[in-house]
Amino acid sequence: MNTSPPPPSSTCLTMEEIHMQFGGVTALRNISYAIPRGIIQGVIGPNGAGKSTLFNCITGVLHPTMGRAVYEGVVLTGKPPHKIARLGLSRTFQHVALFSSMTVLENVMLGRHPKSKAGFWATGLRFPGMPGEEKDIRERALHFLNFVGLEREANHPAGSLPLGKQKILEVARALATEPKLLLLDEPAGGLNMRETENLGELIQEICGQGVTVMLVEHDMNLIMEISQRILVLHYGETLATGTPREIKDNPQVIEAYLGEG
Amino acid sequence: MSKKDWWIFLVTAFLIGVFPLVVQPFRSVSHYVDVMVFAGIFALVCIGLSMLMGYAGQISIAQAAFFGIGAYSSGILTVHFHMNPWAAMPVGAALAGFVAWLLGIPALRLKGHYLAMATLGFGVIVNIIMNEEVKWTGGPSGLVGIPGLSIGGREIFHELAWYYLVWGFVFMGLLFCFHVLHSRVGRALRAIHEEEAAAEAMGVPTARYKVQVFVLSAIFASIAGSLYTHYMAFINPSSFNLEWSIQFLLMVMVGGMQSLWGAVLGAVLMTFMRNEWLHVFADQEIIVYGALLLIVALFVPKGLVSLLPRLLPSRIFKSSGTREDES
Amino acid sequence: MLTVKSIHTYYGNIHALKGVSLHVGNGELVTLIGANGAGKSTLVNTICGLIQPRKGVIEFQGKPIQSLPPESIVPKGIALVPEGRQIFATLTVEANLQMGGYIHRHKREQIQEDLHRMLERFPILNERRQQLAGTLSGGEQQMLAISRALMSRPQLLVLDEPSMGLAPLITKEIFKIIQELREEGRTILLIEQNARAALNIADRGYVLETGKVVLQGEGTMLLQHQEVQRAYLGKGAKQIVDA
Amino acid sequence: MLATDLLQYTVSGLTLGVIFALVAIGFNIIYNVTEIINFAQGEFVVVGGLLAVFFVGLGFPIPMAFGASVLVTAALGFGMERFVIRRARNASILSLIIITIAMSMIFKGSAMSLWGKDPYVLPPFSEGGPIMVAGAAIQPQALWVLAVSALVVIALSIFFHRSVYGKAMLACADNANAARMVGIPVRQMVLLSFVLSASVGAAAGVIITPISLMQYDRGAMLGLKGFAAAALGGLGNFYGALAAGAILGLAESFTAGYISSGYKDAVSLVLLLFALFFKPEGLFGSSEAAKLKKF
Repeated sequence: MNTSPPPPSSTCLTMEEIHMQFGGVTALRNISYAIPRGIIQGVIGPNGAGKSTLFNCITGVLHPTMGRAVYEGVVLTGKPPHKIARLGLSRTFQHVALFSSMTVLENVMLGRHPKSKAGFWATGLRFPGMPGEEKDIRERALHFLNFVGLEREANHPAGSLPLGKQKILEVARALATEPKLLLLDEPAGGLNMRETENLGELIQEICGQGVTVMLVEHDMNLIMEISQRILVLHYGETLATGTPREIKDNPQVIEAYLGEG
Repeated sequence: MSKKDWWIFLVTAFLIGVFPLVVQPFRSVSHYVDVMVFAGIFALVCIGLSMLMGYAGQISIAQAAFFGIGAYSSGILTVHFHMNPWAAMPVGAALAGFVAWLLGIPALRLKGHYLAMATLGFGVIVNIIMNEEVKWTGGPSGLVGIPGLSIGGREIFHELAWYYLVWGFVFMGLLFCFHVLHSRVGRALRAIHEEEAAAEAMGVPTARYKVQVFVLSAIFASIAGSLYTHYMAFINPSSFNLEWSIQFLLMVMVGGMQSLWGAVLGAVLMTFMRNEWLHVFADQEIIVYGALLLIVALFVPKGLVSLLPRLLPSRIFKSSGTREDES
Repeated sequence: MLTVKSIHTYYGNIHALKGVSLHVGNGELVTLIGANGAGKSTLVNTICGLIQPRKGVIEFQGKPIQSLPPESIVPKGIALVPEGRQIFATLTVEANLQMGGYIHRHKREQIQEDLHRMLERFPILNERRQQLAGTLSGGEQQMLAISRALMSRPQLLVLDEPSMGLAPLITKEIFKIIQELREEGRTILLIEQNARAALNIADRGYVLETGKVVLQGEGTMLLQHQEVQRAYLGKGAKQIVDA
Repeated sequence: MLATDLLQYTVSGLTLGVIFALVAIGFNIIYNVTEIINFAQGEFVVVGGLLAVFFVGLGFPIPMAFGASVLVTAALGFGMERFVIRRARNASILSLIIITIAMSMIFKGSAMSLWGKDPYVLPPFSEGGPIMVAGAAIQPQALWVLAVSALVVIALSIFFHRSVYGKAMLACADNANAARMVGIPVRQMVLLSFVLSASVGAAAGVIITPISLMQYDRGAMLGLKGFAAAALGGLGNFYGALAAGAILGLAESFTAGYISSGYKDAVSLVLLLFALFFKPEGLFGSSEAAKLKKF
């Protein structure tokens, strides 16, 4: 379980001059950055800095106007999101995007999709092996529910959970795909202090299991406490990069957040 | 399938099984068996449409066309090529599935109104072809001389036999769909309906699933069409026009989109209405249909099945095939 | 002019505003600052009628407005420059401005006059007046959003995060415009994340944190206040000030 | 002979085309404000035509019958929005589709119970036999169709691009929340869009009835072809609708003349499918504007 600091060459994800334009508005301006394997990478920046746009460019929801994202040597840009997910990237959404009428367990079971095979004919005609696979999906899903501590809510409709638990459920669903890179988009948004602390522990635990985490967050306490490196975006550009300590002392960052003096 | 679903399945199968024994002794309702043969055929179409619309959330106003492709495939292959009806049926189903696949790849990239219009347009085109290719289809006056179905060398004449045959198909179709729904495929379909972006992000190839469930619905409609052809022994294009596509939509809506049982209930109810109860309205029939559709869409968007738990003492219908929440 | 008395607003089950009170006097520039998720935008939406508060009173010039829809609040004299600009992307710049003056549609001359004033004030908009508004850059869109709001000749101008997503130079320009508007004697409520810039030009300010006003006072006074930094940068913020 | 046929088909194609264009414009008006496709649009055309027949039967002169028919149909559009669509404000797109289909069935059924299943004809707007041009016979009514359509298109175009209310309707379509924030009453604009759209549909119905008769069940096909023109021209684009309508009308008329009259109805639909599949922003839809719209 113990992780040794990754050697500098072992990058998990590389962004190469990603540029995104919407009409006359430039949302991202030539973002280049490499995320080392096995760390918690924080991404911060004021509202509208382009954090979610960057996420969407990496996960295939948006196609950057220029530039590309490369994951473990594979170019992501141009691939549809479901193929990117199968490569081992999983994500949560800024605005909760659960399947709200499905149960908590079913939501996590859906996360097992890339790890199972049965199609229409196999499931409809109950091919041999199909029930076994279904059982396996259920067991693995329960395992991830246990991991995040939602096992008691397994049979509730996901939409009936309070927001804090919905956010955790999204993490569990993303984990169920067994990602090597997990992208979390403001997971602490709407959580109270205790929930946020628990979430921080959970994220560290996930990282401890060898998953690289890319974390967009507004909660400064959380991000400063758990991330090893931070990327600061501002008006679509890279403003600063470094360790939490360096970022805290960076006058430009202070200025971006509090405004110019 | 969950325990509840099994119970409903068995109870329904039992009710369907004894239905003829109950109505046949009474002259005034003995022809209900015949009505129920049609209801079963339409139920088969509706089960497929429910998979597409209720679960995967994709609209189609072209089901009558696939119903017709099955019907005319069976008709043409048996009349012009003297093929065995049982062999013609899967050929029709394959053809309908193939056409749905060809249409579905571009069409299912569209959403909402655009998809509705594209399927509507396709349905009308198919109907025009049925009317125009007189050499094969007999044109507007129809195709005659279609043989019946036979089992073990004996043709099925008795409508009771037809009744059990058709409803046998319905229950097989239901079983197939229930298995699909309670699996990773079913979850993926429901996920596409609720949050397509999230489903895609979890590795569900949403485009492929949408096309596949469209093909499935076309195959169901086509098999129903084949059964219809052999039962009627005569077909003409007016049974497969736009009005019928809307009828299927209506059946699924009235019964309840998010439930396979709703599809069956809607098909049975609407078939009886059409054949038995709405005749009093004569020419105003279509207004009644329109009003019914409007009332259901406005006030009972989850269909009659959603009202059943309130009527029945047990909560048996709750969460069986019915989904709790719908947007 | 505007008085908000202990309003409570809910988003579904989320208690977003927990008894917020504030007031804006005639001719004042009041700013409302706070980190993301503090409830700033909820407050704006509540004042402008997009959401109804569950409890509390909002008075504008002595009359309650908390139960009115937005289209009835605009004619009373409140104009909003919404968060994320929300210009009519598929309409031309000129049409956007004309729509800003919708409530004065029967006074053609006034609209023409105002339109010319806006185009004079922002020459870049004049250059692009026949272009579709969606093709403008972020800063230009912000200028358009501000001038569209001014077209209704409001007594109170509400600006929701006008600096959002804009480069520092452009942010500076926007703030210069806000300052000019204030010097013209307009009453302004400015909602900002960019606390320093906002407090620098404001008469008074309120600091919002998790749905409550935690601090209020004169702009320059708040600027010195350590709590303001805490509200933004979390509990580690002291180090920053020390550093 | 060849040239004469060509001219003849061209004229009848264009006449047909502008009717499609008017139906398409009806779709566009409602779509522009609400992003709803009104499946009952074809029924407005049928009702408009049949109402004109009714008023002429009462002894109204043609212009008055025209006006009365448009007014009554506009009232139907008003009622449809006010009492049905407005109730479904929070409905899903699927429900909205079903609801407008249901409305089309109700209109169609009502037309059938009021007028029966027979086709009706209106006298042409002006007296006199066909005008002979290079051997081709042109009905004077065809000229009326072209003239009235041109008038409607010009009037609507001025309304949407010059008048405050027209622009306000476009603003609602662009961003309803922002429209409310500048004081535009969005609900009234939606209501206005249904009224306008019904009126345009009715006008199309009245001018076409003297040429091609009117019957209770023609709504679906007229609606589909009108939608084909709207989609081909780029949804929301009036001039695009006009051009696309003309293309479809010509295609249909030439197919009927040179290939097979049975397949003439299929031509527009095939073109519709091609437009939807390969160029959903339409032939004439500005791709720049389409990018700015949220699809």
